[in-house]
Amino acid sequence: MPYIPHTEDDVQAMLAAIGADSIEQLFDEIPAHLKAGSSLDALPEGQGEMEVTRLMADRAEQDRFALSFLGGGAYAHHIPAAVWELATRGEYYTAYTPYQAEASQGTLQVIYEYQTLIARLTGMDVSNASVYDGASGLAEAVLMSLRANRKSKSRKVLVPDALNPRYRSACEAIVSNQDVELVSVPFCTDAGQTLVDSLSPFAGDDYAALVISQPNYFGSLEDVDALTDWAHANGMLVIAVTNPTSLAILTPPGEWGSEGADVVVGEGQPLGVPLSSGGPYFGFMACKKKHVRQMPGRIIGRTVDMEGKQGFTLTLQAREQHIRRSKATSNICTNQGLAMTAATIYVSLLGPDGLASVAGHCHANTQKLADKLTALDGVERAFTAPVFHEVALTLPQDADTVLAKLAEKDILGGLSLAKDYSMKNAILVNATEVHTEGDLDLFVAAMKEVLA
Amino acid sequence: MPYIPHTEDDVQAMLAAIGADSIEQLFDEIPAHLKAGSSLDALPEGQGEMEVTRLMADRAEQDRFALSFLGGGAYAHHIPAAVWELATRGEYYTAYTPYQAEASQGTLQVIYEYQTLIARLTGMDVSNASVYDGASGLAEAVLMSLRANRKSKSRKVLVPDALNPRYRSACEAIVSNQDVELVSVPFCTDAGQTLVDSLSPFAGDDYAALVISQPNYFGSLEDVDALTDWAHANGMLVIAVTNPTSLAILTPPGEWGSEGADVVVGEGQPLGVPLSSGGPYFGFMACKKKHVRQMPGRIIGRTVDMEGKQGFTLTLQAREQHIRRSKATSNICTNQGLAMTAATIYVSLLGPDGLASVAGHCHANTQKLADKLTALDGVERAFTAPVFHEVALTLPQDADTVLAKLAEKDILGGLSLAKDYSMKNAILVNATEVHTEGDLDLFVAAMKEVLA
Amino acid sequence: NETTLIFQHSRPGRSATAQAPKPVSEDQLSAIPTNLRRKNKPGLPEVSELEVVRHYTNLSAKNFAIDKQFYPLGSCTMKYNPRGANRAAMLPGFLNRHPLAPATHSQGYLACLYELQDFLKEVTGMKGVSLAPMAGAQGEFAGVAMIRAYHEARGDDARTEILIPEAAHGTNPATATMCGYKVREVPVGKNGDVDLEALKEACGPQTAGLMMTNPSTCGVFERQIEAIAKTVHDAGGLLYYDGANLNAILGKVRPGDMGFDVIHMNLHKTFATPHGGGGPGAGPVGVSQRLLDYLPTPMAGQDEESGDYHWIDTGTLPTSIGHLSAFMGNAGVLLRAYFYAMVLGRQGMIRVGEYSTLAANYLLKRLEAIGCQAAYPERRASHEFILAFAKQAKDNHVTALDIAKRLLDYNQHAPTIYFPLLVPECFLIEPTETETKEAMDDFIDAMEKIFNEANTDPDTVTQAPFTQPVRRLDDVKAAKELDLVWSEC
Amino acid sequence: NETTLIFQHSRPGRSATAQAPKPVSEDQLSAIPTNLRRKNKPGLPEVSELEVVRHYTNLSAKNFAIDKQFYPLGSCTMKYNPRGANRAAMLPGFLNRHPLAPATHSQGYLACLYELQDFLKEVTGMKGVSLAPMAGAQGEFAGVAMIRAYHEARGDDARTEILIPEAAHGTNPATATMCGYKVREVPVGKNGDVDLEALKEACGPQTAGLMMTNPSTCGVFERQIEAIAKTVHDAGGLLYYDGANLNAILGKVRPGDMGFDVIHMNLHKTFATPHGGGGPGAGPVGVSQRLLDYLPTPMAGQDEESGDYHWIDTGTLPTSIGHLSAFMGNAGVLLRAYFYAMVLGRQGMIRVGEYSTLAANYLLKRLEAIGCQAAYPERRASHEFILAFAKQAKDNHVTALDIAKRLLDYNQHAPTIYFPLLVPECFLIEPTETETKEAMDDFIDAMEKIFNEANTDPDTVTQAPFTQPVRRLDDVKAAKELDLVWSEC
Repeated sequence: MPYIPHTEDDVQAMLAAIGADSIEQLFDEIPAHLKAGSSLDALPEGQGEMEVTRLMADRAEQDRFALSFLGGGAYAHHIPAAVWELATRGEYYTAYTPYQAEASQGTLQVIYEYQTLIARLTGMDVSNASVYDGASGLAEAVLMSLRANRKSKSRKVLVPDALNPRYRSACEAIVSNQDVELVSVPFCTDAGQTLVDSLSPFAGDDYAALVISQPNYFGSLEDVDALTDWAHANGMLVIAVTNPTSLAILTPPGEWGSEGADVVVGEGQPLGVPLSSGGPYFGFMACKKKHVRQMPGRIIGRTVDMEGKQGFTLTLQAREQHIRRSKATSNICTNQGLAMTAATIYVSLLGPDGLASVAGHCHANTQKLADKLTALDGVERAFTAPVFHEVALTLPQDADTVLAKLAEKDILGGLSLAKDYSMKNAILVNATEVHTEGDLDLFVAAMKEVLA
Repeated sequence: MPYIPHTEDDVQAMLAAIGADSIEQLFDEIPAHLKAGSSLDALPEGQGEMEVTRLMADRAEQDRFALSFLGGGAYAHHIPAAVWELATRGEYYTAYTPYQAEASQGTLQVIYEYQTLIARLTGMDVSNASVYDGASGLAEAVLMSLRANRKSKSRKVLVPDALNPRYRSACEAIVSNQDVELVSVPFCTDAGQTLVDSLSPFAGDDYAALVISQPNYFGSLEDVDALTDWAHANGMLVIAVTNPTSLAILTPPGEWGSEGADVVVGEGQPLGVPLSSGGPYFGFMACKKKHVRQMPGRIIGRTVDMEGKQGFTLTLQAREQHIRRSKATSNICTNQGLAMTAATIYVSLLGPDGLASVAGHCHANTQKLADKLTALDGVERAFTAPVFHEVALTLPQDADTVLAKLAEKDILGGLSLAKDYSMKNAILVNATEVHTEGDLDLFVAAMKEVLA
Repeated sequence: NETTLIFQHSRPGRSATAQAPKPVSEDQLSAIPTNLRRKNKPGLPEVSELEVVRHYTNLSAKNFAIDKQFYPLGSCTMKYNPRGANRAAMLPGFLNRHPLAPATHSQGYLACLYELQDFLKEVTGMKGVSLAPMAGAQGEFAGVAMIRAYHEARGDDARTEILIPEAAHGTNPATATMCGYKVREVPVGKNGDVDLEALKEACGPQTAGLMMTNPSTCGVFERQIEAIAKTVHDAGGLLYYDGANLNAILGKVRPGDMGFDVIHMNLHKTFATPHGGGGPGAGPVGVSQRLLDYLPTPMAGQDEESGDYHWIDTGTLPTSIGHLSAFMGNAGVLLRAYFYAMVLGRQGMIRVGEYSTLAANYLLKRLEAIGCQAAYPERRASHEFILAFAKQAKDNHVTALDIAKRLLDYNQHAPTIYFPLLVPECFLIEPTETETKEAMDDFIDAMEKIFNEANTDPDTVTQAPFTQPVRRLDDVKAAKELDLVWSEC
Repeated sequence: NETTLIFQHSRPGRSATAQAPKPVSEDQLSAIPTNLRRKNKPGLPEVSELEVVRHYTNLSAKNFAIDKQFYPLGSCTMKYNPRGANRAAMLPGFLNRHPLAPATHSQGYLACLYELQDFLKEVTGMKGVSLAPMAGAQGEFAGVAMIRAYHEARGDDARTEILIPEAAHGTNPATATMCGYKVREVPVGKNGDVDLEALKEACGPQTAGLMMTNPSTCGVFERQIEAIAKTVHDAGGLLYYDGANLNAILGKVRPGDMGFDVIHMNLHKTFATPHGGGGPGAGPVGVSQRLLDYLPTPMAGQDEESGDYHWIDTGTLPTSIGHLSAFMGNAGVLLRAYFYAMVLGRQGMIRVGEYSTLAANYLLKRLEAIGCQAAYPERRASHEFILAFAKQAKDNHVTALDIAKRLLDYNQHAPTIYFPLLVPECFLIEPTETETKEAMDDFIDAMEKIFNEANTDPDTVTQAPFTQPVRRLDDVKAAKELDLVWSEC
């Protein structure tokens, strides 16, 4: 019996101790006619690890590709081998929520270290232990801003159109149930940026918060100082959505404008988490100290034991669902422990200079790729704003068609902007430190062929 | 500096403590003119983990194949994921020889468990902690037999021609330096077995031991009872060379004939160790209790600590090189710790029934493959003897040519017997539990095409 | 030194050099406006690779884990996490697959998802399944959001209340709130079953639905489930099944057959994916016919003719409650669950319910025999059961918390304590089907020893643990003097 | 219970079912004659998958390891083992490659080997390298066997003796014996250098060669190496270099340039491959021009025109000493070493010698400052050094063994003790280049505390360790009442 240890002797001994004749008898409280559907006829026969591994290996093989320049919120980075060799140690991998703090100091200390590094990377005072992903993190931040902005009675939040559309839709799906309205802020179609000018129509109205994405979905860098100061001047909180890699070289949200952002969220995947089809990733979430009691999610604190020795424990649980139930800050009851553990190890291995090198290479490679591609006839940058590590390009042909032709050459050449922005000929292209000069040239050569 | 932690401050502080001005000064005892060659100009620039990993991944990719039926001493088996996830835990992977027993009980207990399971699998009294591989293990067994056979003064050992030729040549390379002679015993070219009849010419002469390979290189099963009894009757020790998987269903050497084999060696690779281009594998080595002081290699014993608690420690070290120096049983000073750890975990996961199932499927699949292949025109079994999981076949064409053509189809279709046995048209084919019916059929179809 | 933080190993200029690309020149960054550039480098650890490996290896030793200990945490289903599932999910083809890769380069992955959806439908008796939710709580959210979408689509907008039995997990009421509902709690009777009369009174035109789990968090099967379903349905509400306890009934009775309209499953419980120190999980949702249109996207679909797989997204299912994540949820968890389901197969799934129930009933009877008080002694245990230590608390001033802490000294992870809230001084114990009888017997021995200590030497229990990296921690100080990030000074 | 053996978890009929194929029928085995079939199934563990994972996870915790502790085991070069090397060597293409795969399906692997051969030639200053030996001791064997083959090929068969300095590793004399030579030991002077006069006397027409390491096991560089080489060569012998201490001189001075004819390297030391609890290692050999024809096979060769790689075997090199293993040695170790060499590159290799020497000299000076007695106080340390505790042994009856055991209580792995044999009560200490100054400072603190304990409370030292899974073990009982395999009764 796969994964079940009991021998026939064990079963008989256990039944004897229970005083039951059969296992089936243990289910005698279930009305018999309800059991009819449970023969599970549609399930296959069980197979061994060998057979299932081979099946899955064959399928994994199907999905391999030669080169990818897909970004859009998930990025390919070098992940040191140590990261997952450590994170999948059974002690991390098979532990649960550290309810028994004394027997969970490993996990608890890792989270405390994680909170510290997120706070330092974002320039904020405090961090939680992570949420599901960047997009759901934004939803939590929006809900949090309604609670935290005491001056506002609004259930409306300003959200730029230049935000990742998948963040927008996930956020909408989550917060709309509480009658929260996400109000669109257009972007400058020339610069590919959200301009303070576009915000002026909203001045004087009551919004709980302004969302600022740095970089935005087009990879463009926003004038975050001006946007932040505008929001604060208009009584709104600022919710920053950021890429963690970029924070090694970009101004951290805590230093935006004169007061800094109030809440920062983002997708943690670039910090040592594999692309892995979209998850498990983790959303990071940090805020100013004064808002900490409005922050959802697990939070770890440092304290002392009865002998005065340093230790770590779950804290501020009064915010959480298992204590506050319907009054909790959120229904979230886990974090993305394993991914967050990996990120903590990743950042420790990279350090401030290493992460800055990664960010720098991402930027430089993307610039170089954009230069090489725009050297092709009819390929142009879609916008004028400076970018971090992703760039929108317009092609002389239909974007979806071009991408499909590239895919036939086993090159995943970027994301189409046709559906989300009605930019039929535009694609979003990303390069990171994993791309060599040769990779870029192969892509450019393939693009040239496809466009020819 | 890759893997070196020192900052400039550290270096200055250390030099100050030493009282040296520079690192170079620490090498002032080395004659200056000897240092000339050490700029290592021919070495490449160092690269990051990312670059080297990609290079090696590209190269590993080059060596992949669709299907393989190669055996000849190394066999593809399913290896449970738990085996290497556990064996590469830093505690096993980065520990050294358990010189400090109190701080090495993990490794020591694993070895004790390993010794136990090897003894039980082979039917012998004792086992060492493993040697390098099966072939070098045979060389050690041959040298051991000279010491252990008190009745014999011979430096000659009988070795069947049907033994794996690579074992023969490695053994020769090692023992010939001590003027030990390996005397050939021919095999029956009809049966593919070593017959007692072929041994009669050697009766009455002084040989220290007879080597018996079960199965032999052709996969054939020898009449081990008769061979063992013959050797003992003629004053020789019996050195068994066995496949450990086969021992789950075949008579263990300890029960061969009326007295059993004296020394057992073999390649441990089939027990959870990947093919990995030939190593690291491990050689297992077991013997009767009376010979234990002649056995080379590390041996672990169970004892008690000063409080009477069970513990494990290196024992019988008086046999070993670090104590006995030129009088040691061998110069060996390590075992194949990691591979042996993996094997212990593997055997624990499979258990007696699981290992018997593996052995059974290997045999059944090989039989089935032989049946399918010999259904092709001109393909025949080369020998009449029953086989375990490898079979010699004669082809209607030159074996090397056929194998090369199969390789072009990305199928590694077996090993040629042309060079080692002058059987120009013969190949040695192995199937194990990893081969599906579909795999066998693909092979047969490819063979059919090639022979057409 | 034992608890040195990674930050305390930091030395300016030290680095794990092999891991970073060579620094870029300022010139290569010239396109980024200066005012957007970071002024000071972030205070991240500057440490060597060996220091990182050693630090996190040593830290890991300070955790209990299934791979090390019996971990009978009630309602958490801490069963063995197959290592083969980890290897399969970490195959390069899966690991490097971008979530937005085109369908041409996703057939392998989609095939696994599509089959997993089918397996989960069969196991739960539901008509449709979406794998999108990233955790149990998000599955709950999706479930209640679908109930809301259903009522809204029918213009039935007077339904503002969700009913929840008082023994429920805290996530249930919190989820109802997140979906904009008011919560009304329904009492539970002395035998662990819902107070049906109270439920009938609570139901009405304002009832959007009822959230419950069965077996309940009381560790018993709700015998009146059909009457409950009828009551709620008659009032126009829908029934939500919290899959927390699905392990107990796998292959015995299906939520769909009990009358539930929507269910979430915890793959990190029932399907043996690792808990990872608190996550990630995955919380797929299954629905009956009437909620099919509202399932969260994306889902895996298959073209009947070509056999090709594709994504079903809001484009093709515009009534969907939408996306709950940027991409499609916790893929790596889903692949592990797929592996597990494939290894177990039909017979294996049925055995899960059988043997987890056998284990729980055995452990309960043996613990009763050494003097433990069952909360529902006349009931069968499901896959878990409740013990109440009110007597010890009164007689020896030894609380459930004390016993839990002392268990750690016996190398046993403590069960869930003080939950459900309605049983004072309680343990919720769940051994799962993957633990041996010997492991349970060791736990029983430890409990027996602790009972003796409680009588003869209560301080040993009330001051426990003694053998862990720390003694009991000052939680009050932690909450009052918030220290959530480390600072050098 | 803590030390339960896996066999003691066994229960008849229990199994890790997912790992085995379904049983075959008797019919499928009918081709195997009954008398060759096993009568009783072997007494292997019958346990569940979780039991195996838990057992070996918990057992692992009972080891010290580089990943957990400072491990300054002299002459063993316990440096950091890069995790990236492990991942690279475990790539499926390498892991599944059969050792006898045709060259068409081996180009990737052969390319790595060919380049590694070249790297090792450059690093050692030798003319040819074979990667075949599976361990240092087998490399030694290959080296001496080549010396023998060389003399034999010249008909110079009166050479029956190998000279070995008395401080040498035990493998040196054992190897000479395995190659059929007699061993003559050469004394070492007070300053750690070989007694040159004694060497001159020992050399003669019977001298096949000299085996030595430089820096020597005394932890100092042999300054007369040129005179030694000349002496041996003049007598017609060859010089063998034991690569045990190569780490100390990487990028500073090369064995080939010192006059050695043959060398073995320990990749598990110098090239950072893991020691794995005692193996596997790899012991490539390098040779000067005159031994090129005798290198063990197989080796990787490259066709100059096509750039294709191939195997060089006894077919093309018939004078080779032959094969030392069934296939071609410890490939997985070689791949890890290749990874390490590629990451380090030229500069990195040079740094190894520099920083391992810096660390050793720092540690020596600091330990001297707290009262430790250096064996060769007037000498530079190489990458390792010897301390002598004869004074403590005399004054406090605290031996080197006692200090070593007490170090374990301070979470420091003990250095090598009682080696080399010529210094009584000694430690041989090797910190390596990958340990931080702080790690060394912690070791120094521990030593200082132990010295204080030796004065004030010697029992704490002589009875140590107190914090390990076991106290000191009864080695005499272990050797006298041999218990090498477990039996149920």
